[in-house]
Parts: sequence; C-alpha cells; structure tokens
Amino acid sequence: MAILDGTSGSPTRKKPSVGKWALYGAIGIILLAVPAIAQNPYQVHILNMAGIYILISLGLNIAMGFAGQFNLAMGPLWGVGAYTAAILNTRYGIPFWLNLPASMVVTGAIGALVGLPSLKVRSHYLAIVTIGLGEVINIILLNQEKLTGGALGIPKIAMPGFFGIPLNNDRRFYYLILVVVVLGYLLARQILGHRIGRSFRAVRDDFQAARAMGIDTTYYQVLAFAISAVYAGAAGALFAHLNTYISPDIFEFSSTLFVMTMTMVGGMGSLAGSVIGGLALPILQELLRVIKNWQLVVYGVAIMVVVLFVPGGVVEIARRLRESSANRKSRSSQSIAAAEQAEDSGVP
Amino acid sequence: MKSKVLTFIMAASIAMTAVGQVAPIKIGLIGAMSGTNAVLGDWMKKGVTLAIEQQNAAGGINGAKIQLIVYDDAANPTVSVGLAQKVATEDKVMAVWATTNSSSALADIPVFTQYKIPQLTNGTFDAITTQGSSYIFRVCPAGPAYEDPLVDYLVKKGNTKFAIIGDTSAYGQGEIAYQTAALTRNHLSPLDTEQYGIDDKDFTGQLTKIFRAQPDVLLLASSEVAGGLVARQARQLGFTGTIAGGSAMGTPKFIETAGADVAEGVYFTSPYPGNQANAKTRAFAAAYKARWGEDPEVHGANTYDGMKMLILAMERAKPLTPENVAAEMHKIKGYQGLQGTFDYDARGEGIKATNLGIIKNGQLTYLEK
Amino acid sequence: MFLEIENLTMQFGGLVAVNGFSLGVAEGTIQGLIGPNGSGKTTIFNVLSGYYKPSGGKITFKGKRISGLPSYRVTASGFARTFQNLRLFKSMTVLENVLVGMAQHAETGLLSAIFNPIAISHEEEYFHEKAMGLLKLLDIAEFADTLATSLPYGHQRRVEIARALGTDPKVLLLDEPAAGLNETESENLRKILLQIRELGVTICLVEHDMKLVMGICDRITVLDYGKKIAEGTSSEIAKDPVVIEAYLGQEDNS
Amino acid sequence: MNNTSIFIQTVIGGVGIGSLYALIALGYSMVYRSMGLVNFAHGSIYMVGTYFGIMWYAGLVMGLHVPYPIAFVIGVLLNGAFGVLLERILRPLAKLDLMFMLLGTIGLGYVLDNLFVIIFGAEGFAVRSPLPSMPLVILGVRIQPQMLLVIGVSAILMVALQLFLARTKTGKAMRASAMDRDIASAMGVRVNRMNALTLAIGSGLAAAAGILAAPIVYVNPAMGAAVGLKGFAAAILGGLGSIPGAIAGGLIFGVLEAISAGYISSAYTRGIAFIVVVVVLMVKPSGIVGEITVEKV
Repeated sequence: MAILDGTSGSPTRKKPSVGKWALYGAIGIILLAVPAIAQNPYQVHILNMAGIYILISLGLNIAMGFAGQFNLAMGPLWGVGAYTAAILNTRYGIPFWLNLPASMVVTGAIGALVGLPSLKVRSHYLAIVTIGLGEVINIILLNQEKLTGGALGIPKIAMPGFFGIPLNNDRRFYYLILVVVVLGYLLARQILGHRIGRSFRAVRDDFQAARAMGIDTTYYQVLAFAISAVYAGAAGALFAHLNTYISPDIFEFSSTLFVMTMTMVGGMGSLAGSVIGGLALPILQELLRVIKNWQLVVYGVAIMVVVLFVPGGVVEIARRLRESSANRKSRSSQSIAAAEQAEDSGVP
Repeated sequence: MKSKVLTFIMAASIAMTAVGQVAPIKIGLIGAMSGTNAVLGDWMKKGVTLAIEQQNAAGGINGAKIQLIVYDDAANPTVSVGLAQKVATEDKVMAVWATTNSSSALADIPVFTQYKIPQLTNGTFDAITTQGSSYIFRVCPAGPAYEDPLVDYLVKKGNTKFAIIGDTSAYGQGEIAYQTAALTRNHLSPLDTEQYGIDDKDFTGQLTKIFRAQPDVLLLASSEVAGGLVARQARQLGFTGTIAGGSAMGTPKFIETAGADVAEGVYFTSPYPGNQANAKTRAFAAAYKARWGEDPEVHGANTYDGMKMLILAMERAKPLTPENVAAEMHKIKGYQGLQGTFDYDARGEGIKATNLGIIKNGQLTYLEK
Repeated sequence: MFLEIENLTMQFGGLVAVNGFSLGVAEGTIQGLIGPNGSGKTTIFNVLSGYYKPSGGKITFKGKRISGLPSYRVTASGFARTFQNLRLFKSMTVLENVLVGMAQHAETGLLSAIFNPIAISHEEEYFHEKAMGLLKLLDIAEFADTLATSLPYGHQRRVEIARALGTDPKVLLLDEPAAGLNETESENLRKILLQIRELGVTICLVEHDMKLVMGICDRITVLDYGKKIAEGTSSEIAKDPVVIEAYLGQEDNS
Repeated sequence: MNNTSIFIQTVIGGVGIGSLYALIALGYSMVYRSMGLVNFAHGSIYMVGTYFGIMWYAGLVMGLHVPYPIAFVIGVLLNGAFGVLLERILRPLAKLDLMFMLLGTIGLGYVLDNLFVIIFGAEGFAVRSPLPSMPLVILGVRIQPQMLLVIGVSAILMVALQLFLARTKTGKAMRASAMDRDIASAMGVRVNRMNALTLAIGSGLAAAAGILAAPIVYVNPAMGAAVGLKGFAAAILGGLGSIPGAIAGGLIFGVLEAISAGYISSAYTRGIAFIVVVVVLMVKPSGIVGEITVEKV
C-alpha cells in the first residue's frame, strides 16, 4: 500500500481468558454426555432436530442477519439438500458421507440462483421473490414424481455408518449432528470474522457506501445466498439420513417461518442467537404441548413480545443484563461498555 | 366446542379411574388434531376411543384398563416422527395409531419398526405395507381396492370416456395413480388428468380444460372437502355426466361440501357398508351416536374395527409385550368386523374388499354386489 | 492528464443537472469544486464515483475510461469518496469501518477463510496495523473500538476520510468534509488534507467553507446551473467578476 | 364449445378469483402506504372477516340465518371495527425493520388463526350460495352465478374506494397523510386516526372478499394462509402502495393462475404464477404501477 505503512498500531482482538476456556470445556463435556444423560431417545431426537434447525438457522443468520439479504426460501432449500441426499442414496446407493458434500454443492448452487433476483429487487419485493422461488422449488419436488416420488416422498433412506459402527439410532446420530453443527458454527465464525463477514455487514448497513468502498456487492449478495443454502443443504442431508423418510410437505414455507422465528428469538445477527433459538424453540414447543390448542396462540403472542420488546432476541437480553451489571460496577468506564457492545456486534 | 371440552374431561377421568392396582396399558394415537386435516384425526380418535371405552367398561384386558394418549402432529411428517419417538420411548406404549395421513404414517414406520411396536393406520397409500416392516397394520383396504371395483363397475355400465381431477397431496396423487391403473386394467386411459394445489379454491381452468375432452365420467381423486368443491363447480360449469370417487366421497362431509343436489348420484366405494347394513353396524352406529352425538362414517368405523382387533391381539399375547401383540395381529384370520372379514398377512394388510355405493336423497346407499 | 473529465452531461428526466462539464486534474494537487447549492457539484461526484452513469461525455483516469463502470470498480481503479451526509457502517466500530475499505486488497478469499485460517490471521493483523496507522493520521486512534456512529459529528467526518483512505486511493473525493465543523476542527481538517496530499493522493474537494477552499486548493473550478463558469487558482477565482456575481455575491446577500 | 368461449370461460374464472386477490392486495397496499407497514396478518384478517359475516348467515350465532346481503354488511362493518382495534396493536410494529414487521405480524396471524380454531373448531364448513346453483349460459360461456356476484361486487367496491379517496374530504386527508405524515399532521390531519381508518377499510375489503368467496371456497380457520400470500404477491406485482397497482396485480395473478391451469400445466399452476411475478419484478423492480424511487446519496 502506498499510504502509510502502519508501524505501531496494535491489533485489538481479545484472547479468551482462562475462565472462558473452562466454560467452553464444561459445555463440551455436557454436549458429549447428552446421550448418556438423556432419559430416553426422544429427548435426544429433539436435540438432533434442534441441531438440524441450528444449521439452517446459521445459514439464515449469515444471509439475513449479517448480509441483510432476505432469503425466505430456506425451508425449500433445506428440501433440496434432503432430496439430493435421498435420491443419491436410494437410487444409486451412495452413502451419507458423499451425499453430505453433494447436497451442500447442489443446494449452494440453487441458493445462488435464488439469490440472483436480489441484484434487482430489495426488501419486501425480495421477500416475495424468494418466497415465490421457494414455492417453485417445492412444487417441483411435489410434481417431479419420477425423480422425487411426488407427494409421498422418498422412504427407506439408509442411515449412515462410521467405520463399521452403524449410526442407526438417535443417540449415535447425535454425535454426527454435533460434529457437523460445531464445524458449521466455527466455519461461520471464521467467515464472518474475515473481511468477507465485514463486507457482508457493510452491504447490509449501507449498500451504496459499501460499493463506494470497492465492495463488489453483486458477488457478496449472491455469496450470502449461496452460503446460507450450503448450510441448508448440509442440514437437508443430515435430516434425510436421520429421518430415513422425506416428503415435500416438510419443506414448505412454514418451515422457513419456523427457522426464521427461532433465529429471531435467539438473536438475528448473532451466531450464538442461532444456537440459543435453535435449542429454545423446540423445547418451548414441548413445554407448550400440555396446553393443547392454546399452544399456537401463546407462541404467536411470544413472537410479538420478542419483536416488540427485545428485537435482538435472547442474545440481547443477555447483553443488557451484562451491561447493566457492568455499569453498576463502574459507571465511569462507559467507553469500555460501548466498545464491548460493538465487539459483540449484535443487531444495531 | 363445549362438547369437546366435556369429552376431554370425561376421557381424562376415565383414564384416571383406570389407574387402579394394575398399571394401565398405554395406547398411543398420533394424528392431525389441528389444521386442515384435523377432521381425520378427530374421526380416528372417536373410533378408537369408543372401542377402548367399551373394553374398559367390560373389565379391560385381564384386569388392566386401556389408556389412550393422544398427540397432534398437524399432519406434518417431521412432527409426527418426533412424536413417534416420544410415544415409543417416553410413554412406552403397547401399540400406536399413526396416522390417517399416509405421508406421516410412512415417516413413522422406521421408528416403530426399530422399537418393535405395532403401528396401526387407516392411510390408504399402498406403499405403506411394502416397507418391509412386520409392525405395520392397515385397518382398511389399500388404495387400489377402492378404485378398481369403482372403475370396473362404471366401465361395465358402458362408460368409456373418463377424466381424472385430483389434488397434489399425497392422497390425491395416490388416488390418481390407482384410478389410472384401474382404467388401464380395463384397457382404457383417461382423456385428461388435471391437478390442483390443496389450497386452490377455483377449478374453472382445470375443469374447463377437462370438459373440452367431453368425458362421460369425472373421477375425483381428492379428500372430502376438495372433492365436494370440485363436484360443485363441475356441475355449475355444466357437467352432466357421472361423478365418482373413492371412499372420501362416501362421507357426510362430502355431501355437506358439495351440497345434496350436487352430491346426488355420485358413486363411491367404501369398505364400510353403511350404518344400517346389518346388526353389527347398527349396534356400532347407535353406540357411536350415543357417545359422540353424530353418525359415524368410514374412518370412525375402520378405526373401531382396528382397535377391536388390537384388543383381541392384546388379550392373546402371552406375555403382553408389543412384540407379541404384533405377532398376534399377524395371526388374526377370519375376524368379522364392520368392514367385513379380516385376514392379516405378513405385510400387514387385513382386508381387500370394498362396497360400491351411490348417494341417494342425500344419503349414502350401497349397491348390491 | 491524470484525471480528465470531458464534456460531461447528466440528465434526470427533463432536468439537466450537469451540462457539458470538462475538467482536468493534475496528479498530487488539491482541486476545489465550488458553486451554489444545486449547481451540480455532488452530481459530478456521483458520476465520478460511479454511482450514476453519465448521459453524455466521458471520464478517463490515467488514460483509461472509468465513466459507466459500477462504483466498486471505480473504487478499485483508485478512487475513494466520502459522503456529504455521513454514511458510516452503523453496526461497526471505527476500526472495522476502515477495514471494510481495505477488503479489496486482500489476497485471501472464501476458500482460505475456510481452509487456511493462519493466512487469514496474518492478513487480518497486517490490515489492523495499517488501519491503526490511518486512525493515528486522523487522530482518532483512541476510538478504534468504539461504535463509529456513536462518536461526535466531527470525529465521524474523520472516520469517513480514514475509511476512504483505507481503499488506498489515488484520488480522494471529499464531499463537504468541513460541513458542521467548528473553527478548530476545520483548521485540523486543513492540516490533515495537506498531510494526505503529501502522501501523493490527489484530492477533489466539494466545499462551502470558503476559507478552507481558498486556503488549500491548488486550483478551483466554479459551477453554476450545471455549467463551469470559472477556473483558476484561488486568487484568480477571488477576483473573477463572474464568480463574484454568481456565487460570492449571492452569499453576501444571505 | 368453441375455443373462444373456452378461453373466455377460463379467463372469467381467473377474474373472479383475481377480484378476491385484488381486494386482499388493496388491504396490503393501503396499509403499507399509510403506515409503512407490511401486514402479514392480513390473510388472517380475511379469515376473521369471513367468519364475522358468514357466522350470521350459516346459523353459527344462536341458529340465526340472516339473509346473505345483511350478513355481508354486518361482516364488513364488524371487520372494519376490528381493523380499528388492530391499528393499536400494529402501530409499534410499523416503526420496525421489515424483518421484524414480517415476524411480528405473522405472530399476530398465528394468534388470530388459532383463537378461531379454539372458538369455531378446525374443521370448517361449506356455505350455501344465496344464488341458484345452475350456471348462466351466455353465448356458450358458462358462468357460476356466485362468481358473477364476486366480480360485480368487487368492481363496485373498487370504484367506490377510488371515488372515496379522490372526492371526499376524509379520503383526501387519508391520501395526504399517506404521502407525508409530517406535513399532514402539520396541516391538522390526525395521522393515527387516518391509519385506523385505513386499516378499517382494508379489513372491511378483506371481509367483503371472504364473504363473497365463502360459497365458492370452504370456510375454516386455515383459509387465510394461501389467499394472504397470493394477495401479497399480487400487491407486490402491481407495486406495493399503489391502489390501481393492487387491483391490476390481483386480476393479473388470478387470470395467470386460471390460464396456466387451463392451458399449461395444472399441477404447476402456483409455480408458474410466482415465476411470472419474479420475471416482472426483474424487469420492473417496483412492480407494474410502482414508482421508481431514486436513492439519495
């Protein structure tokens, strides 16, 4: 660079403290022990589904929370991933380990196509375009009977094995999902911590200013869609091989809404939000089951309360709590709090 | 609504009193209790509950009362699989009803096969019994059993020009396939086959296209409500030929939706010969009406049949384990139910015959064979 | 010429915002662009930075045509701009804002982000240091980790300049950088701009602060109703009767 | 039947359903224009309005069978009043980003849908048409009488709305308020009251659509979802915020569906209609009648 080779400026990234590492360790041990702690496979099943939803939610979060791109085709894209894996497995006998990357590639490519209109239309117009393209995907899944089995879907998808160990029940499958989710999370952190993530946020915050900074917005918009679809594809392959049966009605617009709800309850624009929301919502549904017909009413009210009072979701509640305790400790160090707030970079 | 609440309280109190010295035998029921398919779940619950209550009143099974645990999957296969896990591993049921929706039933099969729990369904998709599971039991005939006799009869009456209209749901797509196959059996093919989405309400485009081919017979391949709407619009667009369909058209719901005038003369097939067919059905219909305040239809009847046979299998199973119950289910031969004679085979099919009926004066009436 | 604007015309429907405007800018100079409100200055900036496609005429930079290119490609060819009404990235710290502009010079892409975290962390550290250098130059290093939009207005202006410099420009387009600044801040800005010129960056300046414009611009172009009415050094402009009539005189009245 | 009359018959079916979409799209567009709110609960409001009218006609209230036209008026008025109530709930949502608006109003939709499931049951019921069921035959074209009623009443409502907005003092105040809230309030227009009125009209139109459609469709608490989405697509197709756009968008969407069902592929109908919307938006990113807004730098 021609201007000023920086000489003494120090990078300001923090290294996690010992306490944080201990916390990570504890969480890790609990995560590994879950199948043993769980009282029955059903509880593990709930967690497995939560893991699959977390993956989709991470993808949605990257596109919508970080890059500001309305991808409301996430449910149908999840279906593309699931169908890719299911077709490869039931027709050609290809095992899960090859289907996973294949689903990610196919879904990523279709996701990029779904993202192309984002170059022309914005906000609510983009919302209906992605909803519409999602519907088109779903209709294709429904009507290409020779390929997809039509409305009755595809049964008898084989569960994967791992070096001779069949992952043929929820407890065993749990570890597979855990590994993929952790990798997916770390990868998302890696991408978002990189200039790609900053470019995403720049595109979201101010489209024109981002272009003025030399950011090829076309590339980043389509990339955001593609990455979100890759996550949906991975989730689809896992789901197909866990469930062993898939049908088009699973991947309708309502599934997009479900993932969007969990992401926003957890915290849009925060990867931790995807994890929290992905765990919280299925568990909330379980708890609400006892009130039967009222559960969806309560659910709707809960969504409105979150949107109106804590638009940043659970992550924001946690941050507010942390901030208020920090403020009590030292009222003078407001700039530090502000810096911390910036570092967490939740919803502005 | 009030009656539903009351029902729930009664069912709950019955379940409570059942908890005596002997632990109750738990039966799971997964079905659509909300959403557009809620009526199917409701019918299943009514038929099953009636049979259970009668058995409990007669002393249960070797002194143990039967307890029904109901879950709502809103016809969503993902939710259904989760609930299947729940009833299998948390509630540890003896047997389970899951579900009327063929796609949910299919989704649940691997779970109940894994946990070796007998799964009863009244879904009609034929592939349900070809999944290689010995724990799945269908309590009604499979799809082709409805469409073959219907088409055979109409062809015998001299009709050759058929057209099919159905929805894109699992049920609709299945029916279209069976109707097409039934026509092929008779060396015919449909003049036109049209489909519509389950949310569609106007079928002018499809019907206008179909009527260009001037069919004599319009075969409906859809559920009660959509079938009724299509029949109504077909008549309003001037179709004067025959309208016919599978068991969905043999329901009061179809007559209500289509309107009695439109429903008049519609042919249907049903395994259930009707409430007034014989002493058995009359007794069932009376008990059902006394319990639920409405007349039973085919779904109430086939789930009642299925629950009766399940009770039989549970009484015979020694010791009483889900695995033994399934084995006993397979041994059921010559059981006389409301729908006719059941002989279970290795795949889990119990009955194949259906009755041909026609709607006359707003009533379901059956033709002599 | 280093930067050459030839016969530039910009129409919006029936409205002609810029009419046959030509200008040559020499390397390493500070070029001022003044004129009454609505005279077309910002429009010229918007064409220059690729936000609008011109209706007529062309712009060449070091002999290469840049008019008609999308704005990010214009930036990549060595232009950077600030915005009249601040447009900082609202979710980002001061440092991150500056880092955004550096992104285009990165060598690592998506694949390295996934498979080569070490290269990434080296590159990030390198950019951090550079960005901190820029923040020092603009005297806002202490706010590196503060949310940019939470800073006082004058500081935000400096962040905008630092962010633009982050793209490593040959030409810096500044749209009213002194707007809303007080006397001292304006004086600081003057010093900073001169320092930037020392680094070899050519500056194009749209500004209403006459003291600043007259004080630092090597050449000044005056616009009125989308047309160039005068051009020259600050002393020539100050004496030009046409300019006094059209612009300076007007200001006296207000 | 010759090809022309077949085509006309197909198109009339499309115009009928398209009129319903247009009435729904008007609700989206008017509320967006005045409050800046994209109200995804509008499909549920349509469902609620249908019940508000049809429950009197179908004997759900004390076994009453009120004549259809009276039930229609009662339903429209009740839903209009309900719209006023909704304005209070939706007001805070209008200030949020689209993402939050979307989820918040969908949450409201969940509440309404499921409250109605609890009150009326999920099963639903069929509604008798007040008109004779035999078709009208005009030059070989067969038309369902109820469809003709749908088209006729919808047309009257749309013209009435245009006249109201263009000619009356209140209508002009509503338009002023929609164009610039600050100026309107400076001129003494009570913006919140105008918004409430807008929601009342939008909800009333939705109720009208639902009550007109009830004898053709099947009434249940889930009936709003699909129509709500298609109505939104229609509003976007026409250009969100434009009243002629909403009407054009609705009719075009309905006719598109009918033609693709009748001539292209009935199974892919819904997909084809959405593809056309996407293609139109690629060419005209703010819809058919939408104004292009130039972003300020």
